[in-house]
Amino acid sequence: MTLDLSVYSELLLALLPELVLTGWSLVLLTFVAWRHKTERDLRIAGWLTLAGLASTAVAVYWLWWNQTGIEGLAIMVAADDFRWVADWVFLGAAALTVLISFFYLARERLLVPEYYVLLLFATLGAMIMAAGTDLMVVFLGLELLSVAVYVLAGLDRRRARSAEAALKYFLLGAFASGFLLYGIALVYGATATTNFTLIGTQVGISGPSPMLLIGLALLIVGFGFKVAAVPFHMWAPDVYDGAPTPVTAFMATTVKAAAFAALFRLLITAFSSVAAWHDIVWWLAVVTMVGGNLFALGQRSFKRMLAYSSVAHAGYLLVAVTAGGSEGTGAFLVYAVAYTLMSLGAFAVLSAKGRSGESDVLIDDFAGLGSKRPWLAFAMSVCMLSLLGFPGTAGFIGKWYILIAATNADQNVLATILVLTSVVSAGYYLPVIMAMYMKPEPIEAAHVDVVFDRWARLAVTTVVVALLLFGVWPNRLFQLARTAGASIQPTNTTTT
Amino acid sequence: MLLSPALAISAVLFTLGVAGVLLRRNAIVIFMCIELMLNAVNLTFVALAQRLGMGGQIFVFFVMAVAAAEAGVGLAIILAVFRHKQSVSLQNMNLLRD
Amino acid sequence: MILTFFWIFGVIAMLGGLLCITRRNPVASALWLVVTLFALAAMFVLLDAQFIAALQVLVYAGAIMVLFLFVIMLLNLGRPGPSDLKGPAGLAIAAVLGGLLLFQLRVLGQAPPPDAIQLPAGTVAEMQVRQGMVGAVANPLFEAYLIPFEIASLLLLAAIVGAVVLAKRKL
Amino acid sequence: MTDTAVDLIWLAPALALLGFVLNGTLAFARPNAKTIVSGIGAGVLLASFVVAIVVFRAFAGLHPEEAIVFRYWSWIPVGTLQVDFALQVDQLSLIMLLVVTGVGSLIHLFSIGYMKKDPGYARYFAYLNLFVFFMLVLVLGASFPVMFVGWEGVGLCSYLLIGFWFTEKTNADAGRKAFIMNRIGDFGFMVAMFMIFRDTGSLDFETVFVHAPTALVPAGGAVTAITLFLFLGCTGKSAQIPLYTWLPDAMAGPTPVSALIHAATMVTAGVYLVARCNVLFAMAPVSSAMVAGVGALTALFAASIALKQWDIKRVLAYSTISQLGYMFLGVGTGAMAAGIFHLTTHAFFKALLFLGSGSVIYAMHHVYHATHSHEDAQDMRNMGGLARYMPWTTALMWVATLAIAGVPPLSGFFSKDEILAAAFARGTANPVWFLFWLFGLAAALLTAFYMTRLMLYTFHGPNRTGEKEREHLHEAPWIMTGPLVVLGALSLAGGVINLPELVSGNAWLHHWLEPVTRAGAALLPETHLSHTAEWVLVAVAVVIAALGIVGAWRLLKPEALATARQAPEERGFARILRNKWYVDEIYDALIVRPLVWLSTEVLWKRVDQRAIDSAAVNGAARGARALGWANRWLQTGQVGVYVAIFVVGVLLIIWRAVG
Amino acid sequence: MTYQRLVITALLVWPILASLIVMLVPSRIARQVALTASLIEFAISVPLWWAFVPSNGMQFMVSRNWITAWGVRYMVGLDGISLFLVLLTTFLMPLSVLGSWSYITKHEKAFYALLLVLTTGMIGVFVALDLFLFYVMWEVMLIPMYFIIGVWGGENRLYAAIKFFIYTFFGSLLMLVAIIVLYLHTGRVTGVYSFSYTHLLTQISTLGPAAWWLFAAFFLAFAIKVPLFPFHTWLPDAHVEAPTAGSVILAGILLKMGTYGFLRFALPFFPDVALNQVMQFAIVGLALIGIIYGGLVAMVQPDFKKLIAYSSVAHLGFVVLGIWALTLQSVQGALLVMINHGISTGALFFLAGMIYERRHSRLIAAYGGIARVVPFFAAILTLVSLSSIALPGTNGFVGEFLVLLGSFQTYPVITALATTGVIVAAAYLLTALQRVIYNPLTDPENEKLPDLSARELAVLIPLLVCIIWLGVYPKPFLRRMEPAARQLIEQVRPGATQGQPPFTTAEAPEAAGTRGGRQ
Repeated sequence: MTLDLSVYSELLLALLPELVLTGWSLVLLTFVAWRHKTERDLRIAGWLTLAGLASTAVAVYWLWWNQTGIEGLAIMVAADDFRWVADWVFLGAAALTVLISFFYLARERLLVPEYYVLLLFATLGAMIMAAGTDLMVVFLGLELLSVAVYVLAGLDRRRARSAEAALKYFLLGAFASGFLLYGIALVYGATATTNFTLIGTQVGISGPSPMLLIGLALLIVGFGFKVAAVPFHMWAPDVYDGAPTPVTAFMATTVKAAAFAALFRLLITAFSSVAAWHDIVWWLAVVTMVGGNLFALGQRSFKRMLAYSSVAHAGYLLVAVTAGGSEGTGAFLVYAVAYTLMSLGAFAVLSAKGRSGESDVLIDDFAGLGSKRPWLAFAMSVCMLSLLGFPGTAGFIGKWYILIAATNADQNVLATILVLTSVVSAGYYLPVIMAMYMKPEPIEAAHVDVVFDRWARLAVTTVVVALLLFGVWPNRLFQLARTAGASIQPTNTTTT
Repeated sequence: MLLSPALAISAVLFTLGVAGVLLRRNAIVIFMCIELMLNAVNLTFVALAQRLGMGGQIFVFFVMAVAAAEAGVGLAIILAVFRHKQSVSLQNMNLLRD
Repeated sequence: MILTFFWIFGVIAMLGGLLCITRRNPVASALWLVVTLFALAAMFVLLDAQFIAALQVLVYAGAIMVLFLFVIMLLNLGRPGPSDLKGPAGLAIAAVLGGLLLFQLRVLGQAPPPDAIQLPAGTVAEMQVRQGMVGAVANPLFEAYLIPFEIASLLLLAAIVGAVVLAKRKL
Repeated sequence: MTDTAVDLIWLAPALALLGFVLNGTLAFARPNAKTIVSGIGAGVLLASFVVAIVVFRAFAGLHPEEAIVFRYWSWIPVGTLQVDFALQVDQLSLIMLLVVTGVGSLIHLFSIGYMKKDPGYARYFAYLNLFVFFMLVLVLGASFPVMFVGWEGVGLCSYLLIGFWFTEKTNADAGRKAFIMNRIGDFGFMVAMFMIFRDTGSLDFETVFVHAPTALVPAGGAVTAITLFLFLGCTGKSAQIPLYTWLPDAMAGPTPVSALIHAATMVTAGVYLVARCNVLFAMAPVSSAMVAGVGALTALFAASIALKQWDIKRVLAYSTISQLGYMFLGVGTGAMAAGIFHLTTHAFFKALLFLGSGSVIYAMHHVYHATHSHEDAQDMRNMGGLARYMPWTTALMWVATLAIAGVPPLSGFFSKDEILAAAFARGTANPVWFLFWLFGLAAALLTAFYMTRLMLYTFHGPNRTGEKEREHLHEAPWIMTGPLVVLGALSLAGGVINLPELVSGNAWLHHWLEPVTRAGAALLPETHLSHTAEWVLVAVAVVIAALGIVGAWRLLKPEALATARQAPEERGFARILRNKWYVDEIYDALIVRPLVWLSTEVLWKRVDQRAIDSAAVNGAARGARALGWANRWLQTGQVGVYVAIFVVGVLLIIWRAVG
Repeated sequence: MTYQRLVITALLVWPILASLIVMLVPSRIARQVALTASLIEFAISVPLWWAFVPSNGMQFMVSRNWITAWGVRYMVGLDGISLFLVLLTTFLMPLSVLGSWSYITKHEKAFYALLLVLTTGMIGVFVALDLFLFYVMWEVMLIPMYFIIGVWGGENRLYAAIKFFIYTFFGSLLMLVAIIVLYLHTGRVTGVYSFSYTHLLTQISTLGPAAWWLFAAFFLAFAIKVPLFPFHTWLPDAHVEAPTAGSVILAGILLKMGTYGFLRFALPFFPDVALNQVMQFAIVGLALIGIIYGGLVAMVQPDFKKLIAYSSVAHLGFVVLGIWALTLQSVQGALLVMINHGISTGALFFLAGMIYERRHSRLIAAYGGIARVVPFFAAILTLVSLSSIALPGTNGFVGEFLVLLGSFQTYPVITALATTGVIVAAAYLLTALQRVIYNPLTDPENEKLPDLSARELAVLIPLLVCIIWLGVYPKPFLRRMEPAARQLIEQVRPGATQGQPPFTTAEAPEAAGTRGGRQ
């Protein structure tokens, strides 16, 4: 199915998933305005959210199934496999977040059904970012996502930490938006357009000017902030720490993946002929991997450790960005799937363990979990090993793919740094396993309050099964990633 | 004709915004400095729009929308923080740290 | 002539910005920012963006800054805080980093966009004459930029919901 | 297959192995079944001896000019390296076979009495049988590796038997020392094997010796290196300078063990090896001179130490070292037959001396046991005048003493004389041998002296055991004295096997060994001594021996001797001799301590723990963690810091972008 | 033929299945089930001994698509090199289970299940013919071992476990990059992207200078595993802290994965680098240092298990020396030393564990004079020690002799120096032996030590049988490994085995005493 975006009906079709999700969020908003008192309301809102996510996924799948493409220039939005796969990642992450939110909101007495509305808006923003082929769309998608997540981070405003997290995230986020925006302005100034393809064409013709390069640099800064790349990462540990754990999980996965998705599309379609960004991203990747891993090593708080670990993983993904091309994009998608799963799994288990924001859960607090809650400990172990990139888990496959992409792009040094920093990461992932299995619980009742409802259990089970399944049998995932990766192409500058 | 001065002024304003963020501790004032940065960008857009077409002006329109949205959310957050700390000074935002 | 005016407003804007970031009193800062915004609005007019200039005055200076001032007053911050400004070290850092940034951005003033993509001078002004001041902005907004426009609406909705969530009395 | 009794050769080691297995089992199952154990232990040896005689007769009947090799199974077959588990019967190995099984049988019998009361009786016989097995493998092995099996195996048994009474630390130490020093020698043996294989492509004796003259350059570096490394092996096993220090300590083992392993058989393996490789040594004159020189020096050096030892067994131990030196002088000179001859006669009289001293020690132990005294049962200063109580032992010991001192016509006279004559003769071709000969002569003087000293202090003069103890002194039982008598007879008449032509003998051993030594001898320079010269040499030797005996008799005063407890410290040179030239101390200070210090302080604590582990490995981990912790200085929660770093990042990125 | 087709897969799958079974049965019968399972595993592997045809090269091959996008295949097979390592693994596993019988007192199910998973990992490493599969297996075995050390280990177990893990992980990840580079290089040249061992071998000559880096990465991974000085410091800690079965497997099999890697990958992939003069001497020099250094440091260890650990460094030094010497004798010797070390050091660790169970001390100084109290223990310890110091007649000798003899042809001086290792070996092991079982019995606690039980004897006797068997009649082993060793050497240094007659034509009389030599 090929769509002509200048025709309204076909434009609507191209935006079907976003429209479905918008519709659902409005329905949900209406419901919330009407019923927002009890836990039951909250649960219903959650189910509505899940339904919304599911129907959106169906819409995505429908477009995908019909091999939707765009005729001519992709104005504002694209319709390609990359978008569909990315959408699924966001939707899946959001759905898993919802599953672990049920018991969490109830336990923390966060009877705010608007939470789900904001979650849907954030997901919508992420989808818009992945779809956007115009800096304007991407910017607005980013802001939609950000505004929703600012609020989500500060949702538990009874806790000072949550509010503080929201403030830090907001201030720094807005600050970074300023840079992103300036970058957009400069790119616009250098190319007279904000459309990716047209930028690519224009850059191909006129070559890089200082204005364009500064604009590009500032764009990378803006995205670097969102993905928490060093040195723009410093908000991440604090904000992850302070935000409610399911929100943290969402931030670490969807927000990051969305920013990466947009970055990929932008760099490949618009800036493939500009060599400068390779160098920038190369350094960014190195610093992020090294920094994230080293900083995580110094952590005793589990949640902060995961925060730094997510910084490190952003570094790995930046390697995929550096590698570029369809291999890099494919690697990104596979890794994004794996990372989303394992990161969500880890945060989910943490949310079961913790109380009031889980900021006080130290790695050693998991001591003895292995004998008291073997399945939970097992799930956590699988997540940790996957984060470590251990064979048999999806994390390994993802890392392998990134390495292949990097090596294929002759980035052997980068690949080597990646694996060396992975070794460092063993220094903080393993202690978690060590604590769970090799240390006795400090007191008999150390783990009695670890609660999990069946939906969270379902989420974690899904995560674990998927991690192991993709770890052993990744063929299907690869197919998706490869076709999706091939679907964004550098702009052909010779024809125009 | 006006483009170069506009870009220069906008760069100065942007830098002033950044410097303000670096210089201040009051969350609200920092937010205002960020608004200053956005306005500097707006100036760039408008100046460019004069030469490159309406796209720049449209963008300024959206920037204003974004600024409004951020202002709403941001000030709400600042209020929420103030409730806890009776202060909006970032110096006191030290619960979350390594 | 235009250029002179432009520079006058530019200097005002820059001075306003400088004072905004250096005044101890938040209210003073806010008011200096308003000065800058007005100066910018004036520059927008000079840059053939009268509609945007109007919006600037209405939305920015009018609505957003009032909101700021409102919050400052609400929180009773209308006098210089003891620690609003950082000490000499902070000033030095800000000056150095700002200076460096400006130094790096200096090329922007010297390197205009390539001529190939520039419209002939006066095209925008002429279009505004043809379509009307509002129409020149509104037409593309509802055609080419429809999607961003709708997204902006969602953004505002999300912001409203968020502000409500954060501000409502009880959770 | 020869279809004669020679084919039974495998029985000899197999019987000994069987004895080991049975006694080993009994040691665990029935440690107190002493009758069965002694029956098996001595029985298998006697049976082996019978086999040896049968094989010897059958072999002699065949008059073969070459060795008969029995290949049993392919042991290490890799490419060109084809090591079969094969035994080789030839003139040389048969002589060794007879000596080992013959003397071995006697010592086994002696042990039945000597070890009667020991709780480790079965274990003792198991070890002894195992020793004989390995010794037979050593002498019968048809290739270097098979010989090496025996070579190390006897070292193992020596280790086990020296440390037999392992609850005494000194005994266990002595065993370990013996093994490690032997290993140093084995290192030489192994390197020699590698070189032999490299140069000749084989390790079978036959092939090597046939190929050696063509594959190796005579007097070349390769053959010299090979033989020197082989000789290093010999110095370990046969206790020559510089690796001799283990042997005196080895006296910590039961005395029959000293007799069998550390006098009669194992320590002569080195001599056997040189004789076996006579072709190689003949091709390497430098090595031969080295062998002879080290032998001569050792003979003199060890004899000098023996002069001032008080422990009866230690005197004998140094005597053994000294006599082994003679043997090496012989084989180094190229007089293979003379060396083997001395090996044989030495086996007789030294076994006799050890067993005799064993009788004495047995008696002394008995005495001290009866009176609950804690005196040293082996110190000669505690003995004296034992002739009255132990007439048989005394008489037989005198026979052995005269034999070792080289008094004609006892066995030792002929063998020693032959070696010295050969050295002198070689001296006519190469004057350095005159020096060796002089050394040998001096050693002979000292030998006569210290042996007479031993006899004098032990058996003559006043008795110093003490009043109470004296009444318990008596002769050992017959099972112990019996073997002494047989050995006495052999010491007395052992010379007949190789009576020189000078005294109209037929030099039987010399001719018998000819098929083995011929190849080597052909490569040596022709030397000849006139009859007159030979007679003069004989006369010199006799005079020297007489001088030593008489000198000792006249100079030493057993009457003036104080018991071990009261004896004053020696002074001056005597003290140096008493302390064995301080060689142990020197080794300890120069090698052992530095090595242990190096290992502990440098390698382990500094290199391993500090440099590699602490600094590099943990240092890297700690460094990484420290960097992580250092992040705390930035991650202060202060947004201002974050923004500043953010802006720095922006600056850097713009800088990289614009260039 | 069914056996040929299924055996390796069965060997890989059965332990996993069995570990699930172990997890499901009640705790008290876990060890019985595990023993049965490991015996079944052994039974599956035993017919390999006969089914293996030495001259057929790689056999029992299975090849199935796995990850099609990258051309990853499930490709496994055995040749004369891996055969014995697989058999050693399956042979040691039941013994390890039996040896852990009373040592492991908590979480038995998990322990035995992990042991079984470990089996799969180890066998997988030895049979993998696809580098992806190899890498996966190489890593997979880390986790069970990590748990075995970390959960059931001694006092300092956490440190040891994480050190073991990170050390190995460090090396293997660099290898991972090298594997990928090799894969892409081969793919670019041939157009066929595959991780297949044989496929990757085809383009090694076109690697150019990159070969150096790739070799370095492979080398590091394997050198850490071996462990070669100076990458060895994880070993003493891991060995000392691991429970008996852990130490046994660690020493017996895991270390062999490193030397196996050298043989299978590092050398054939990068012959030019490996045989570069400087590189060659650097590596052989490290092996030499390992031999001497390991021995000397072992000599002064107060802890018995640490002593054995350092002795492993020395032994594996011989293996590396033998491998790099690349003569038929030395390579076969190295293979034998690998087997021997598994048996002897395995037995030593079993013995150390048994005495530890009685007395709860690993310090040599805690013992002394116990030969009289525990004669069986003393006798077996003596025999095993002798095997470890390569006394002729035991397995240790044949291997070391071949290594040294063969290496001498290539590196005379270094080999001669390495031969001094036999002296050092005697020094450290006999000293320890003396201080444990000889000397005066001073500590009254040692007076009542019970001697070895029937179960413990059942663990040790199979090992003793192997010690003697391999020492006296190693031919069946040599015969089976010869063609593979020859092929490997030819691959790395063509023509190196010329003049070495192949096994089948070698004059090798079989039956004892039936054939004499010429007269």
